[in-house]
Amino acid sequence: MTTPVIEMKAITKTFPGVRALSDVSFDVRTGEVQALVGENGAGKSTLIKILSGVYQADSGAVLMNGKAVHFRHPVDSLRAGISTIYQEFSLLPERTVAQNLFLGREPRTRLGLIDAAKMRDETKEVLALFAAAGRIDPDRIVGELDVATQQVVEIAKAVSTGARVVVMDEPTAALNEAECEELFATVDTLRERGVAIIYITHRMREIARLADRVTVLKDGEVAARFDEVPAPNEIVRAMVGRDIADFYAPPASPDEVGGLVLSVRGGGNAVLDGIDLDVRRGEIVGLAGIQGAGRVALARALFGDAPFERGDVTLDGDAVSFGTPRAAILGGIGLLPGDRKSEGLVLMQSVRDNGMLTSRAFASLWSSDRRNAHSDTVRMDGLLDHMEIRAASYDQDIRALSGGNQQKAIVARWLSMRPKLLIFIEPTRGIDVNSKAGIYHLMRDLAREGAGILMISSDLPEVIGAADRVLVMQAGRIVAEFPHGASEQDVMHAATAESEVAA
Amino acid sequence: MSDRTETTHARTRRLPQINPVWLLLAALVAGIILMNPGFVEPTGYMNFLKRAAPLAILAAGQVYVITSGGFDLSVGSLITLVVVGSSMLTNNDPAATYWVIPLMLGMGLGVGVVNGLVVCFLRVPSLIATLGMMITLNGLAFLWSGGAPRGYLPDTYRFFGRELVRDVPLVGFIPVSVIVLFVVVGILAWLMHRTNLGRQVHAIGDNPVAARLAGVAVNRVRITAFMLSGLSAAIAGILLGGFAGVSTDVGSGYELQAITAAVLGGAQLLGGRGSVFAAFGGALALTAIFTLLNFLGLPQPVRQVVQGLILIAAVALAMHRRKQTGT
Amino acid sequence: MKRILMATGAFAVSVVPLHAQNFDDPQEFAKQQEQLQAEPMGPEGQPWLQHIGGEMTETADLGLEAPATVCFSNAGVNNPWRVVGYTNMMQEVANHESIGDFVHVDAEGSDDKQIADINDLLAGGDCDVMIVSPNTTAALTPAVERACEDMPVIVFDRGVNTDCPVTFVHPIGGYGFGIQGAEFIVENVDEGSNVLMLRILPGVDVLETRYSAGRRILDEAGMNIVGAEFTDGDNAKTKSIVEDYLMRGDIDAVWMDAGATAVAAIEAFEDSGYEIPVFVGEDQQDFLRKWQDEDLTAIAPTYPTFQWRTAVIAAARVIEGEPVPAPEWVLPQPAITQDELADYVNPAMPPLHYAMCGCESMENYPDAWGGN
Amino acid sequence: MSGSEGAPPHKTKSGFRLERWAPLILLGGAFAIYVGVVLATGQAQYLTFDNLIAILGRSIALGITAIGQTFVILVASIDLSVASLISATAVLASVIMDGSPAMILPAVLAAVALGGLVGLTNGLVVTGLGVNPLIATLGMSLIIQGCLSAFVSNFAGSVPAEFQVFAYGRLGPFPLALLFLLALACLAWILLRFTKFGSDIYAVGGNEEAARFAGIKTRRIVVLSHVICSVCAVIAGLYLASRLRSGAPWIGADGVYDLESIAVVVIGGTVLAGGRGGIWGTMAGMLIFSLIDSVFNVAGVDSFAKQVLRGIIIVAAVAFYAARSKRIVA
Repeated sequence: MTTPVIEMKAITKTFPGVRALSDVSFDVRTGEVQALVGENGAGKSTLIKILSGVYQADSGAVLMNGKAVHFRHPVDSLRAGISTIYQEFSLLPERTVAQNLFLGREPRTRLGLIDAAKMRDETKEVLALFAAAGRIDPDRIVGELDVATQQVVEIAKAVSTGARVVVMDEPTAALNEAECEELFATVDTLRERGVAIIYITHRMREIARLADRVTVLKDGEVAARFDEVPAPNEIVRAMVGRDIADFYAPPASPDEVGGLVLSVRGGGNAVLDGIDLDVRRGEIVGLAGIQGAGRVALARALFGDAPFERGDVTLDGDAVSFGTPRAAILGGIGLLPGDRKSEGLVLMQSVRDNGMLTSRAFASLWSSDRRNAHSDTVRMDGLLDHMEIRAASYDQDIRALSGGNQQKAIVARWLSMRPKLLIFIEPTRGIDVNSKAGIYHLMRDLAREGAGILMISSDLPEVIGAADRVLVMQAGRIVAEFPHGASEQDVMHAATAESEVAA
Repeated sequence: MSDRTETTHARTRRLPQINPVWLLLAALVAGIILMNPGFVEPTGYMNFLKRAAPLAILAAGQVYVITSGGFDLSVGSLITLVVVGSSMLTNNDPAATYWVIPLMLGMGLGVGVVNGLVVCFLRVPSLIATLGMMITLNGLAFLWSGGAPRGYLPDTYRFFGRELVRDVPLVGFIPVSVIVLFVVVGILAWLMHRTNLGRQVHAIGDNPVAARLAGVAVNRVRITAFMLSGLSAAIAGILLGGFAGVSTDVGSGYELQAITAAVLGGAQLLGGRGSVFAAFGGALALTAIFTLLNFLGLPQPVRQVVQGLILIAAVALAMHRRKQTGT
Repeated sequence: MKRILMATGAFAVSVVPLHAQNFDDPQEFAKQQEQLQAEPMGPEGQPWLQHIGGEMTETADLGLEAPATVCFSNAGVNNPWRVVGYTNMMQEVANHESIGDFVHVDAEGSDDKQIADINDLLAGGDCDVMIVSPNTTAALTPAVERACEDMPVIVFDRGVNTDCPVTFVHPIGGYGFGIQGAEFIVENVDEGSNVLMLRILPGVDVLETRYSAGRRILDEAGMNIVGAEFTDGDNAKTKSIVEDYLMRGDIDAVWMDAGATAVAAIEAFEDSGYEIPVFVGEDQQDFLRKWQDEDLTAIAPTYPTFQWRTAVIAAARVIEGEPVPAPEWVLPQPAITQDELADYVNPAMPPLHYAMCGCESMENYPDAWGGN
Repeated sequence: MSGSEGAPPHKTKSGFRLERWAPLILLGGAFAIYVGVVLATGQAQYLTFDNLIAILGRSIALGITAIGQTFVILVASIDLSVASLISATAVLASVIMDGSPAMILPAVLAAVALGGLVGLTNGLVVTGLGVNPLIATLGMSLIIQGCLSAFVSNFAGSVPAEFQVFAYGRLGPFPLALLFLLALACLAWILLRFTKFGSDIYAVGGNEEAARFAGIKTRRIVVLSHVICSVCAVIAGLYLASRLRSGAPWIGADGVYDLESIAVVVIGGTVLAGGRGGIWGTMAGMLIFSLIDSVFNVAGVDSFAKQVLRGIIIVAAVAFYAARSKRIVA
C-alpha cells in the first residue's frame, strides 16, 4: 500500500460541555475507499468537518502527503484537493447545472468576466464520466431536475474540482437501489483513477460492496479499525458495543392481521395511475421502488396533500376523499414525514408541544392548551415516558434532542390521535442503529394495537425486514408484491425490470 | 446532536431567565424617577401608563403576527381609519358610540381577515401585503372624510381614552385606558400562552410545512393572528381618538413602533417565538425611553438616534445570547 | 458611524446659517408688522379680492383667449388646511366662464413628483395658464422657470426664487401670524408670566417665521418662556407634552405656531384639573367652538384659505386680460378675536374646517366643505 | 413534502416559466392601460414621443434606488435606510458644493464615502452581529435621520448650475439622467450576469451555506451588496439634490423611497427570500410605477383614490405570480 494521502493524528475537539473527539487517528490512501462508521453523535461529522476546515481541532495534526496542513476554511481544504459532499444538497435550485458545478471558481475571460462557453464545455466533460449524467444539459436549471440527478450533479461538482480526496457523507440517503448502484459505479471509477474516498454510511451492505478498510468511531474515540471488511455483525458490535439480535421486530402472525383498514381501487392523479392497495389492521405494508416511482406521491395522495383525482378510497369501510392533510387526519390517517427537520418538527417549540401539536390542531382554537379531546399534558408526558424519550425536560426545545428521540416525539403526536392508518416515510433516516431498532419495534407495537401501517423506505433491507408485505412501485403504479423475508434481488428486479427494458 | 449535549442544554435552560426587557424597563424607570420624582405619584405613573396604552395594545397584537412569521405594517393607518371613521359616523351624536365602537372593532377584524386572506391565498408576503394595505387604508381614511373628518368624537366615545375612574383605593385614580390596557393585554397573553391558538401561532411561525402536515389549519390560524392584530389596532385607535380627538394622521409611525416594541420584548422576526407580556414590556420600555429623553430635554432627532441604537443593540444582544446558549 | 455623521452634521451647521433662508429677518418682520396695520385696497368684506400695496401689472398683452385651460400643480391635499383651500378653489373655478378646462395634478407632498407633474403638464401641451402651489420654494424654482417660458404662471401659498410668474398670491406671512398671537399674550398676562410655545415641525419656512416673530415679541415683553416644543402636529403628543409641563409648574399662556392641536393642548389643562390659560390657536372650528364653550381668553390668527380662491381669480384675470396686483398679491391676514368669534363659529361645519375661508357666500356652502 | 422521492412538480421541462416573464407581462398590461386611458379620455397628445420620454424619466430617483435595493434583496437581505440616506447625501452634497462648481468633486466623493460607510455598517451589523436586516437598517435609518435633522431642518446649501446638468441636461431628445439610469442598469446587469461577484450574489441568496462551502466569502458578498445599495441611494440623493437644486432632510422620506424601492423590486419579480430576480425586472417595476402615476394624472384620479388604488395595485401585481406558487408564505 502507498503512503496515506491524508493522515489525521491524535485529533481532539471539545465543544462547550462536550468532548466530541478524543485522540482520534485516521488515515486514507490513494485509490481506496475507507468506510467511516459509527452511531449518530459518535464524532464522524466532527472529524470530517475538521478535515474540511469547517472546524479547527483543539490538538492533533492533519498531514497531507506527509506534510502538516492547517485548514481554516472549507476553501482551504478544497484548494488542497479535498472535496466534501454533505448530506444536505448544496445546490442552488435557481441556477444552471454549469453554474452550480463551477460555483465559487468560475473560469474567466481576459476581461475578468465569466467565461460561460468554457464553463459549459468543461461541465459536459465532467458529466460524461457519469453514465446517467451524460445527457444532462449544462444549461438546465437545477431545480427542474429530479432528486437523483441532482445528487449526480452534486457528486460531479465534487469531482470537477480535480479532488484527490473525496468525502461522501451518507451519499445514498436520498437514493433508491438503482441509483445506489450507479453511485457505486461512480465510486469505483473514482477509485480506479486514484482518488482517495472517505465514505460515511450506516448501511452495512454498502460497506461490503465498496469499502477497502473500515474505521469505527464510538463516543468520540476509535472503537475499531479493520484492514479488511469484516462481517456486518462485527462492525455493529464495534459501533454499539453489543450484538443486535432482534434488530427487526418479528412479523405479524396471521391472527394478528385483521380486517381492511384501507382500500384503494384505481387511484390515480398526475403522477399515479391504477393504484390498487389494501392495508389491513395489524399489518405493516412496505413500499419499495426507485426514485420517482411514486411511493411518496402515493403517501401524499392518501394523506390529502396531493390528492387522487380518480379512483375510490375506502377507509375503515367508508368511502372517503381527502382534499387536505387536515381532512385525512380527521378521517384517521397519520403521516410521519420523510424529512424531520423541514417537514416534521417545530424546532423552537418544546418536546411536549411537538407531541401535542396534532391533538391541539383539532381542538377549539380558544380552549386551553393543556387538555383536549385527544390528549392532555399528563397523558402526553406519560406517552413520552413510555417511549423512553431522552430529554432533560419535556419543556426543553426539541431541537436539542437526537434524531431518534425527535422521531419518537412525532410518533407520540400521532399516537394520541389513535389513527387507523399510519404512514411512515423514511422512518429511520439519519437515525443511529440502536434507535432504529426502537422505531421498528414501535411500529410493530402500533400494528398490534390495531393500526394499519404503511412504510416507505429507500433502505431495501429495512423494508424487507420490517414489513409483513412489500409492494413494489414503478412509474406511478404498483407492479409487484412480496411477502416478508423476500430476497433483495427479487425486489430489486421488480423495481427496475421494466425501466431497464425501456432504457 | 449527541445525547450529551442535551444535558448541557438542560443546565443552561434551568438558569432563571429574566427577559432583558424588564431590566431595561427597570433601569429606564429608575432614570425617570431620578429626573422627575413626581413619577412615583399616581399622576406620574398613571399618565405614563395611559400614554403607553395604545402602543402596548398594538404591540400585543403585533406579536401574534410576528410569532406566526409575518409582519403587519397596516396597523398605523388602520388606527387613522378608525379615528377618522368614528368621527364620520358618530357625527356629534353621543348615542352613536354604542354602535360605532363595535363597528370599528369589526372593521379591525375585517382588515385582519383581508390581510390574512391575501397572504394565505394570494401568497403575497405579508411585508408587501400589509404595505399595500397600509397605503390603501390611508387613502380610504382620506377618501371617506374628503381629507377633513366631519364630526367631533362625542364624550361617550372618548370615555375610554380620556376619562378616569376616581376614588380608587391605594392609587387614587385609574385612567379608563389603563384598565382597557390590562384587560386587553391580559386576554391576549392568555390566548397566546394558555390556549391552542397561541401554540399553533408559534407552530406555524416555526415551521409552516410541518404544522400543515401535522393537521394545523395553517390558514385559519394565520388569519386569526392578523385579525387579532387588526382588532388590537382598532382598540388602540379608539383609545387614541379618545385621548386626543380627531386628526388625520393619528396612526402614522405606529406600525414600526409596534414592531420595535415586540422585538425589544424578544419576539423573533420570521416567527416561532414571541411573548405578549414581553411585548407589553417592550412597549413600556419604548415609551419610557421617549419620556426620559423628554425629561432630559433632548430634541426629537436625538430620540430617533437613541431609538435606532437601542433597536439594533437589543436584537444584537438577543442574537449574542442565543448563540451562547445554543438555543 | 455616529461620530462621522456628527462631524458632517457639524460641518453642515457651520455652513448653513450663512446661506439658508433667514427665518429671523428684522426687515421682513417690520414690513409685515406694518402690513398688518395697513388698510387693504379692494372691495370691503371680500378679503380674497383685496390686496395690500398698490402695484399692478397689465396682462392684456399675454394674448389669451377665453375660455382657456388652466392647469394646477398642487403640492398635495395632505392636511385639512389644503383640503379646505382646494375646495375653495374648485368652487371658485365654477364662477369663471373664462376658465374652460381645469386640470389638477397632485404631487402628494413630494418635490420630485411635483417637478415631474409640471413636466408632464408641459409635455402634454394642453395648458394655457398654470397655477402652482409649490411644495417647497427652492426645489420647484427650476420647474416653474421652465413653465414660465411656455405660459403665464401664478404661484400661491409658498413662493419661488424667481420673478418670472405673473404674480405670487399670498397673505401677509408668517411674521404677521406670530406677531398677532404673541401681542395678544403680552396684552393679557403680566410681565414675567410663564409662556409655553408649541411648534409643529422645525425647518418649515412659514412656521419658522411665525416662531421667530412670536419669540421676539415675547422676549421683548419680558415673558418667561418655559419651553418651546415640537408636537409633530400630533394630538396625542401635544397632550402629553402639556401634561408633562403641568407636572413641573404653572403655565399662564400658550402660544402655538399652528392651531391644529390646540384643542388637545386645552384638554391637557382640563384633564389635569387646571384653569385654561390665555391661548393662541388658529381658525379651525374645533378650537373656535372650544373657545366659545369654555369662554376662553384667546385669539385665532389665521393663514387664510381664501388665498386658494384668489389664485383662481388671478388666473381668470390673466385670461381676460385684466390687470392683477403684481409681482406679489398680498392678501390681508385677519385674526379672529373675541368680538368676531360668534361670526365664525359654525357648529354645522366639520371640526377641522378653517373658518377664515371666505367661502360662506359661495354657492355650495356648506355642503361642499363637509358641513351639514 | 420532499421525502425520498419528491413527486416531480416540474413536469414542464425547461418550458415557459411564468415568473421570468411576469414583470414584462405586467409592464405590457400597465402600458396597455395607459394607452387605453389616454385614448378613452381623448387626450392623444399624451402619446407623443416627448410624453413617453417624460414618463420614462418620472421615477429616476426611485429607479436608481431600486437598482441598489435589488442587490440586497438578491442576497436575501433588505435595506430600509435608503430614504434617510438619500436625504443625508442630498444635504451633504448641496452643503459642500454650496454653489461652487469647484466643490462638485469633493461633494460627490464625500457623499459616496458616506454611502460606503453606511452600507458597510449595515452589512457588518447584519453579518457580524446577526441582526435581522429589517431591524438593522430600520435602526440605521432612524440614526441617520436623527443625526441629519439634528443639524439641518430645511434646504441647506445649493447646487451649482454645472451640477444641475445631471438632472436637467439633455442629450438630443433624451434627458441625461435617463441615459445615466440606463447605463447604471446595464452596469448592474453586467455585474450580476457576467461576473463572479454576480454569480456569488445569486449563490449567497439561494443557499448561503452552499455558497460558503464553495469557498465564497458570503459575509463579504452581503456587505458588498449593502455597500452597492447604499451607493445607489447616494447617487439617487445626488440626483435629487441636482433636481431640487439643494438638499433637504425630508426629501427621502417624502418620496417613500425605502418602501417603494422594495415594492418596485418585488413587482419586478425578485423574490424577498433572495437568489432569484434581476435588474431588468426591477426596471420594469419602476416603469410600472411611472405608468401608474401617469395614468392617474391623465385620468384625473382624485389623490385619495390614487392612494387606495396604488395599495391595491402593489398587492395585485405581486399576487400575479405569487398566487400560483405552492410555497407557504408568511
